[in-house]
Amino acid sequence: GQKETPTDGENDTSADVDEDSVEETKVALVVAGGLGDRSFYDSSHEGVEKAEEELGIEYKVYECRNDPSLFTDQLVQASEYAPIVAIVGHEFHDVAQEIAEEFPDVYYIYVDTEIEGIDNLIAISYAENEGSFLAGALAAMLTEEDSIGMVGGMDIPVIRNFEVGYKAGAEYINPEITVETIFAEDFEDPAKGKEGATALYSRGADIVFQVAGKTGEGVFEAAEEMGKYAIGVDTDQRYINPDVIVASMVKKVGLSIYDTIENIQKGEIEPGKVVYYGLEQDGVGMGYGTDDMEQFATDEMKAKLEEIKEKIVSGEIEVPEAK
Amino acid sequence: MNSKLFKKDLEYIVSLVLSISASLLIGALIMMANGRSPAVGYGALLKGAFGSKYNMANTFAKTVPLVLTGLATAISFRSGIFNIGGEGQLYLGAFAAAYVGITFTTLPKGIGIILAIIAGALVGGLYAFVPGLLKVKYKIDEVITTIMLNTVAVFFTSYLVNYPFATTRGKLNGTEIIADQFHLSRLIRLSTLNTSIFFMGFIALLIYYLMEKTSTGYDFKLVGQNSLFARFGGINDRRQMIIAMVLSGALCGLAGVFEVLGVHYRFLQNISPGYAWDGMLVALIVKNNPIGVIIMSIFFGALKTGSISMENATSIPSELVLVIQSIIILFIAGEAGFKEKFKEWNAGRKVKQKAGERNA
Amino acid sequence: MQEERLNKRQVKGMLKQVLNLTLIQHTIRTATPLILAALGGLLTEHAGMLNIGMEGMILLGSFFGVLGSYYFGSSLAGVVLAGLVGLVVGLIFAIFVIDLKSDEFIVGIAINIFAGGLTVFLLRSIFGVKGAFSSPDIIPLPRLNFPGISSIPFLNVILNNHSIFVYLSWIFVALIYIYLYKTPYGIWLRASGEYPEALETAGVSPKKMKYIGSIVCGILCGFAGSHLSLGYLTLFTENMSANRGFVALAAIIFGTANPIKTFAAALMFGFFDALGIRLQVVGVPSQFTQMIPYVATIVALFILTKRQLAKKKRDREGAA
Amino acid sequence: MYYMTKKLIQVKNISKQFPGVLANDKVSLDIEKGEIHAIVGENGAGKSTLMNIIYGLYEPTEGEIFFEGEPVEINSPLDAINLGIGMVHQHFMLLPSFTVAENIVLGTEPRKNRIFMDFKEAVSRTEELSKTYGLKVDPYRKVESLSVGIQQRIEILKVLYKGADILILDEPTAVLTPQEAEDLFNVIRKLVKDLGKTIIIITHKLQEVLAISDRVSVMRHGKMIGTLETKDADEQILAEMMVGREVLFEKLHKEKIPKEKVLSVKGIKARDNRDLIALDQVSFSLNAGEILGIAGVEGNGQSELVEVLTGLRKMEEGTFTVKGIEVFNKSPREIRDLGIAHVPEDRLATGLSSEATIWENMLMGIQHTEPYAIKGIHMNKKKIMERSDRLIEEFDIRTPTGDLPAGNLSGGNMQKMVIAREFSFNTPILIIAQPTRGVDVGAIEFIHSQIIEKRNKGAAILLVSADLDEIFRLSDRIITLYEGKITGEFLNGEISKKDIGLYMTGKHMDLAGRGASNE
Ligand SMILES: Nc1ncnc2c1ncn2[C@@H]1O[C@H](COP(=O)(O)OP(=O)(O)OP(=O)(O)O)[C@@H](O)[C@H]1O
Ligand SMILES: Nc1ncnc2c1ncn2[C@@H]1O[C@H](COP(=O)(O)OP(=O)(O)OP(=O)(O)O)[C@@H](O)[C@H]1O
Ligand SMILES: [Mg+2]
Ligand SMILES: [Mg+2]
Repeated sequence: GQKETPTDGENDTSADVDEDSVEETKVALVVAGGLGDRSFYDSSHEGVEKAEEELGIEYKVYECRNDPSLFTDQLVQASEYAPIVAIVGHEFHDVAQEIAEEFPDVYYIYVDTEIEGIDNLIAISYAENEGSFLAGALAAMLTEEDSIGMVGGMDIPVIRNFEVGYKAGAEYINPEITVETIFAEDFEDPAKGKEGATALYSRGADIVFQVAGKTGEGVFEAAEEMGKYAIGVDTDQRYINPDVIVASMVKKVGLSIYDTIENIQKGEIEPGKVVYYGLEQDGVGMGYGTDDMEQFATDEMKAKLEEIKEKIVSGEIEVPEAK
Repeated sequence: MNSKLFKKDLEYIVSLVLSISASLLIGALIMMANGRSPAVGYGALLKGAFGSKYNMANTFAKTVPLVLTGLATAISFRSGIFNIGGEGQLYLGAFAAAYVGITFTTLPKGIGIILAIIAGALVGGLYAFVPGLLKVKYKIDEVITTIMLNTVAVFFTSYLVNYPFATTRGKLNGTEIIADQFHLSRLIRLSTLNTSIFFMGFIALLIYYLMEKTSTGYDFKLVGQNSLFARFGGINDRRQMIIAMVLSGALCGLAGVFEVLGVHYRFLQNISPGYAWDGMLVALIVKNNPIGVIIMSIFFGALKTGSISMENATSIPSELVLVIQSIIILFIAGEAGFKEKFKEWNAGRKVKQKAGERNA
Repeated sequence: MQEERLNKRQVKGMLKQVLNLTLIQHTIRTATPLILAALGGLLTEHAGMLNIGMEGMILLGSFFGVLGSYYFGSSLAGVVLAGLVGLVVGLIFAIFVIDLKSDEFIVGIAINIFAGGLTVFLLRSIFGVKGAFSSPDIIPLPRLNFPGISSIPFLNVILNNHSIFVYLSWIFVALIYIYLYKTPYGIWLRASGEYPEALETAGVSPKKMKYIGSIVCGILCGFAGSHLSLGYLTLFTENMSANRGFVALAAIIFGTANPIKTFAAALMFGFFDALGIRLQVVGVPSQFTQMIPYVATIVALFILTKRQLAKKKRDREGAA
Repeated sequence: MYYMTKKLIQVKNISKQFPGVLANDKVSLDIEKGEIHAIVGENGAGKSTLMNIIYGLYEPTEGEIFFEGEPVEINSPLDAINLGIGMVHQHFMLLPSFTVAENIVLGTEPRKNRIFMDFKEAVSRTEELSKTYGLKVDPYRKVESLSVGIQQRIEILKVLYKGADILILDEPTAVLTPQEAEDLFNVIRKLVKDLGKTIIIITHKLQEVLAISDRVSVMRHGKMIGTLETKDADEQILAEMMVGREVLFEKLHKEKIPKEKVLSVKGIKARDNRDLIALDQVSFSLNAGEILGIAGVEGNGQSELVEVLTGLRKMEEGTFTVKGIEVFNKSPREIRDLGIAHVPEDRLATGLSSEATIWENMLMGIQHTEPYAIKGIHMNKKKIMERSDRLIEEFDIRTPTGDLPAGNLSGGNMQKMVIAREFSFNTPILIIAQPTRGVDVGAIEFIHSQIIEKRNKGAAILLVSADLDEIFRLSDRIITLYEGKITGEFLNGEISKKDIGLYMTGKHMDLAGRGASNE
């Protein structure tokens, strides 16, 4: 039933959900790109997978494969399938608002946005800059050359937000440090990522932070080949190559989606608000892999990062933000 | 006299239908090999493409950029100049429309939209003019220049929307939203189908008329078939080629304009998933026939919306749909060849039969 | 005055940062897949067929290279498998274009779509992953070191320690040049594109030549792909060919299908790519640096053509 | 086989069906060893098709071929070559961007170390052959830069290089000057007499048939009409067999027309495609009601002259005036508007689009004018078709409908289509190049009579032809062109065919010199 009178109370909504969960609550995951990036989208997928296991939901993934003509279609199909739709990708900015109004009974969990004021849309925003601040600080502590780098997928706002945080973090540890960034202008060309990283390494950097999707896979290869180090992004990527990936800046997309689904089920959400996942909320942070991996970050470094984190949370350190 | 031609058209349609059926059959085999039911798969595909008013609207929404870029290809290829740069022209045209939509916010609706359309067509046309001129004046291959210019346009607009024209609201790599009066209205709830389809229909008619019914269309065609003959006959073949190129660029620019005015309401960094390439494919398959472009665009639009529904409904992975789609394309491309081979084989058989009769 | 000098020094410093030996290394590495594919493509070009399916052929090569290397534990197996798959696709291209007289553009596009779909599908159904596949079990192609030149600093940096296909691609340039211009078979191949009837009446089947050209193109594109996934990188990701097939096509047209000129065009492309990445570091926006190879190609074409026209004019005036 | 036979090749009941056309209909033909066998027939009679079947290029729909009494399957030219059959095709089979030597050895190249092309050997073999048969060529030159006469030589050398015993020559003389044709016949005679080769020759020139062949076979509408000993034949008999009715070789009636100068050419200088001077200080004038023939060996500037006068080529110096209006590098459109129509020498390259339909081809040049374009925009299909159908009828163009692609027409009918279009414009000036190249006798008669009719109606006609007979038959006045310069001007009747040849080859200087020394 579409275009019913909009529900105005929380009770109504939760009643709706309860009705559905007589059998099983369904969740649709809509991603702008495709799964398999071993970072952002895969992380969101982990969230719904976990929800399937632990909350007993049933889910379906709708991939748009970076085709903007599919954004609306997939979102509509997802909304017709499930009462909870998780949307992943800043590309949905306009479409999500439009469709959310059309399906007032569906809860939308929109990751990576700051849209406010839509009753059935929960916006989740990550402080990439805060997480990257830690990554930069760690890189600055690890580097032996006082020179570090970053390979970005594209010169776009989301990626620049990583960049400013990274740089600020590094400079917090060592104001004299050199931080250079190269944008591949492509999220799907690992060869380009490799060349970018190689260029950075041969200019003296010994740690490169990748924020470039599949292009970033090439960064790890360059690190391995040149005997240098890399920092992963979004998920804990150490497993890809624990010898060169010293740590990852983790954006807990999956976790936040899982939490939100759980909260919706419990009826504990404040619709129309932006939920910030910064260091304070543990929405971003550092990943050091599993215990069987060699740890590059020493305990002191980790402690130092913990200290920085506290300072950021308390507001003592102010992390810059990209426009 | 005319029945002969009609027979030829009919033959073409029959063999086209046969080719498509054959490829769908192969697709069915692939699905079965993967343990899926082709009946369910194709059922979902058909339902997804035409199952309801909403689905049909989606299918038709997809045809707008295809028809425009398809006609753009048809016009340039028919004139013997190969515009492969549609994608770049589309990007620039789209940006131009967005620029108009965010700058001239006080214009009244009609004028504003027309201005945006003109701006997009103009920019797209100008961007095609460059390779056209290089081709005609310096004989620099237009295929290579247009391919290069595609990438240049994509990067250039990417710069524009990330720096000088970046939106200040939301983490989005796009321009600001165009003013309200520039929005083309949507026609069916939830679908992006909008009034641009009427513009498209009008433009398609115009182009069809130009290509098939006017002396200028004749000039284009004959320049493409034999430019020396055209020059001999008094056509300014070089000018004609440049005009074809600019017209083609303008159409691609328009495809971009309508994405902005009708679908996204702003310019987005990756606004086209390769519309111009799909349009080119459509035009090539129907041998640059303008009516064919429209029909084939609907077919491709249906394939796209249908395959998404099929993927969602049956969990037949969309990659498989791509594989099937490529086989369909191959079979349509081989249509004439298959027909010929069949005729040869048939003729051979008849002669052998005859020889057999004689011997007996 | 003072200021100007300072600026000059600054510019010099920037140039020094940008122009160094790693630039040349980068150029060579980036150009290699282009060279391999372009060498194949120029054969079909000579045989009268424009192959825009190279993009898909490279992608298939990348995938099957990884597949072969992973399953047989040998990079050679990967290369062979990639070559075989290239051969099959080249054969399909040939059957449709030559025998069924299909439009080569359409067949090329179909191959590209097919490759995009199939690799992702197989990635999921064989390796159970999406997006990317990397594993220590993928055996990369060997790298070569020539001890003889390792003591010469300049040559050592530029020529040593490349993946084997880098050197092979240079050898292929020479071989294909000799094949095309020094053997009867090369003449036949070129004749099959220029005027097939002439070749046919001379008793050689132009169809056969076109098939050979198309198949060898498929194999070389397969090699280009396997180099990308086993030599340049050691992994497969979706769409990792990233338009290299189209750039290779541009190199062919730029180099007028002459192997040496095409080789030079591919190197030029690699050079501008390398330059672009380095210019970012000195502050040029990335969108512009990434544009450089493409703009440079057009500008270079323009200058070359103008020079040719001017030369023609000079010759004429000299003659008159 | 029990009996010895002289019969080298026997073709039995060969049929060839093309889509819509039965090109050969149960054709039988015997070729004897050591003979020169001519084959004649109208355009589209199926001569080339038959030869292409013998050479393995086309697969017959039915029928058999015997070689020295044995049935053979000739599936490809290679099979034919292996049987010792060589063929010179009606259209050149030469690779323009390759050298003469490369073209001659194509397919069976001499080799070094088994895989490498031996260029030196190719060159020396070419030179050797060239000497043996007196067919002069430069082995290093690229074919694209050579005249058609030379290209024809290369074609013959190609066949001889392959060591063919049977030579099929499909219209070898169509593009040759009389002198070149005579040279070719000498070579042919030598091949037969001294080397025992067998020749099959197709030609539309009946005098040539009578001059060179031992036997002649006539085809009509895909059928073999009959074979006769040449000594029993004459032009009249052959022509009748060809067209199936009496052909009148009428004397063309030329009316006297008052002279008025309509075209005057002053000091034109232009370059050819290779940027060499092709026309140098060419001046002449053309009057209404006259035919001015330009005689010259091909490649001496005729093509360039026509192109300059029709706006297809730029001139460097000079000018020409059309009815008092001066023209310097105007576009073809502007020149057409001044009243010049043009029948180009190469109909396929310049005169038509083979993809386009016949009516579309007929429309070229008037597509923007009323009543064919309403307001210059909308094509008036009805009027266009009416006109096209009328022209098809008037000019006897053999086609079921004007709606078919022009490429489906036979060469002669294509030519009639081009002439029909250009003549229909009723311009005061006509520039006509090679109007009957590769066209059969019936069509030649028709085209000639049309040209004369135009003249009699007062048109000024510039006629360029490599066929001297044609020049002499039609022209009122003749000028000779040699190396881009005008070497002589004569009224028809003032000079013999033989003497004019000296002007065409630049040897008139010798003549003048000799004359001087005689005195
Ligand atoms: N590199 C090649 N490129 C194209 N075709 C080739 C090539 N190598 C061999 N062929 C094909 O193989 C066939 C046999 O080749 P070729 O004629 O050289 O064999 P051969 O009998 O060894 O010749 P020769 O006696 O001159 O050494 C040829 O018809 C040719 O079409
Ligand atoms: N490849 C082909 N496809 C279709 N029709 C053809 C083909 N070749 C020839 N024809 C048709 O077959 C008939 C015989 O053609 P052919 O070339 O044998 O005639 P011809 O006697 O050589 O004429 P000409 O004197 O003009 O050379 C013509 O009607 C021609 O249009
Ligand atoms: Mg013919
Ligand atoms: Mg013939």
